[in-house]
Amino acid sequence: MNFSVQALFFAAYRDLVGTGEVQVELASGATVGDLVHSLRSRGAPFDALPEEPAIAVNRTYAYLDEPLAADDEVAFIPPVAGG
Amino acid sequence: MNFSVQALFFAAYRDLVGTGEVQVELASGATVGDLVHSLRSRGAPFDALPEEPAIAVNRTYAYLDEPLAADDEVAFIPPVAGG
Amino acid sequence: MVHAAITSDVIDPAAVLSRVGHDEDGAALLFVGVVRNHADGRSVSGMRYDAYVEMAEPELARIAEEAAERLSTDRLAVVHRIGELDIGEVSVAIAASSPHRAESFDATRYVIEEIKKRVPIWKKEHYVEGDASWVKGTVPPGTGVAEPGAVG
Amino acid sequence: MVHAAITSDVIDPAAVLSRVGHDEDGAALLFVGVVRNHADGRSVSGMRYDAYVEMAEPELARIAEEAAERLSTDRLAVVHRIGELDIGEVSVAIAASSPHRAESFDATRYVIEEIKKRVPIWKKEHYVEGDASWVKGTVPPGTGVAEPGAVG
Repeated sequence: MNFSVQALFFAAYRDLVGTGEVQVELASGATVGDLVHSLRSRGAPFDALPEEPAIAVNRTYAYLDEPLAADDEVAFIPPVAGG
Repeated sequence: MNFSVQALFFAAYRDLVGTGEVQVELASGATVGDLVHSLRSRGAPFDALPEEPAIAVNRTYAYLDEPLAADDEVAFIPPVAGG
Repeated sequence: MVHAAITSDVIDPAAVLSRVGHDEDGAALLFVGVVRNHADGRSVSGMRYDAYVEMAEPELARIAEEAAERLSTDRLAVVHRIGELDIGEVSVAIAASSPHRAESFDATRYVIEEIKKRVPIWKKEHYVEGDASWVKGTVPPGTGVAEPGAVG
Repeated sequence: MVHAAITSDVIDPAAVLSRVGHDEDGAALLFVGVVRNHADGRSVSGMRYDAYVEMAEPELARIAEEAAERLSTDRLAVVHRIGELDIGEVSVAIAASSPHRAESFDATRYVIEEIKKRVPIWKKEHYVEGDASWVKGTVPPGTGVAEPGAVG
């Protein structure tokens, strides 16, 4: 069964894709890596995202093999530069 | 020829000798060590001073073998504890 | 009490310092990060700070708690600014106090180093020439990503 | 401009911090030393600071200049209080600013460590029980004296 998650883009990634937020529908069992792949295969501008970006799922850093669930908040995190 | 210097006492040393300042007459060629010896040989309360105290001559730290001159300001410096 | 916040208001460093201190403490330390007028040889006219606020605030709070553990007191406060900042404006202020000074130095340093590594905040430099660019950052730990993902 | 002073007035740490800072600087640090309510397991009610002011002020200025060299800026200020202080009152405030943070941390730390080693200042702890004693100090370098001279 398919489910959808919310992808968020910040800073350089937001500039790159031209939006801060996209809904993505994924197949059952999809991981963070699958979401990245699915977005990039939409073509421009999403194919400009890195193949292996840093990701946070529900506001916690996550690995690319982490499974996703319905309504997860999946943030694409460019290299951070606070301070 | 004799000359005199001004000995200063601070903090614990001042408490010890009961005064902040004493004029001391010394023989020509006298060193810091001679001044300390001369003062201690006056007896109480000066004999309570250490044999080898830290000393500053004219506001600069000095060794016990440093020669003194007329009107030098010779400070007896207890272990310091600023901050 | 440990305090951590992201704000779009001007930061008053003295107010952050006043959040720490205790009769048991002999030392207090305040670190202030400021927007400077140069970077990598270029003249900078200002800086924009963006954050993933919903995540940055709890991440900042976690860092503050970790630092408080090193400090062995709960007298630690950190405030990070977001938005458009001029040269000389305060981007971050961190204060800590402890019975002895070593712990305050250590905890304050820890907070600023960890902010730079882990908190989802980004900054865009505006140059005097009129252009702007995102400051090269650090890939946060915990993502399995070793190198900054090449963009494009 | 490097600033170093001994004062019998109340120290305002924010005023010391405001002596540093520059458009080129991305970091400022403020260290505050405070009279705490305990020492070596005893309850302290206050502290008296004495100084050989005529020597302490130039010695403090020398330390500030050395720290400014480490800092590679002249944005460094240090003020040390003397007289009778209550718990929580500021005994010393040290501020530094620099383009990058490491130098400000290093310079500030240097100043407080050197003050404790070299500046002719002494403190007498007043205990809650009513007695008082001089705080065990450090023999300054440059005197040839290795150990604290035994008194008595």
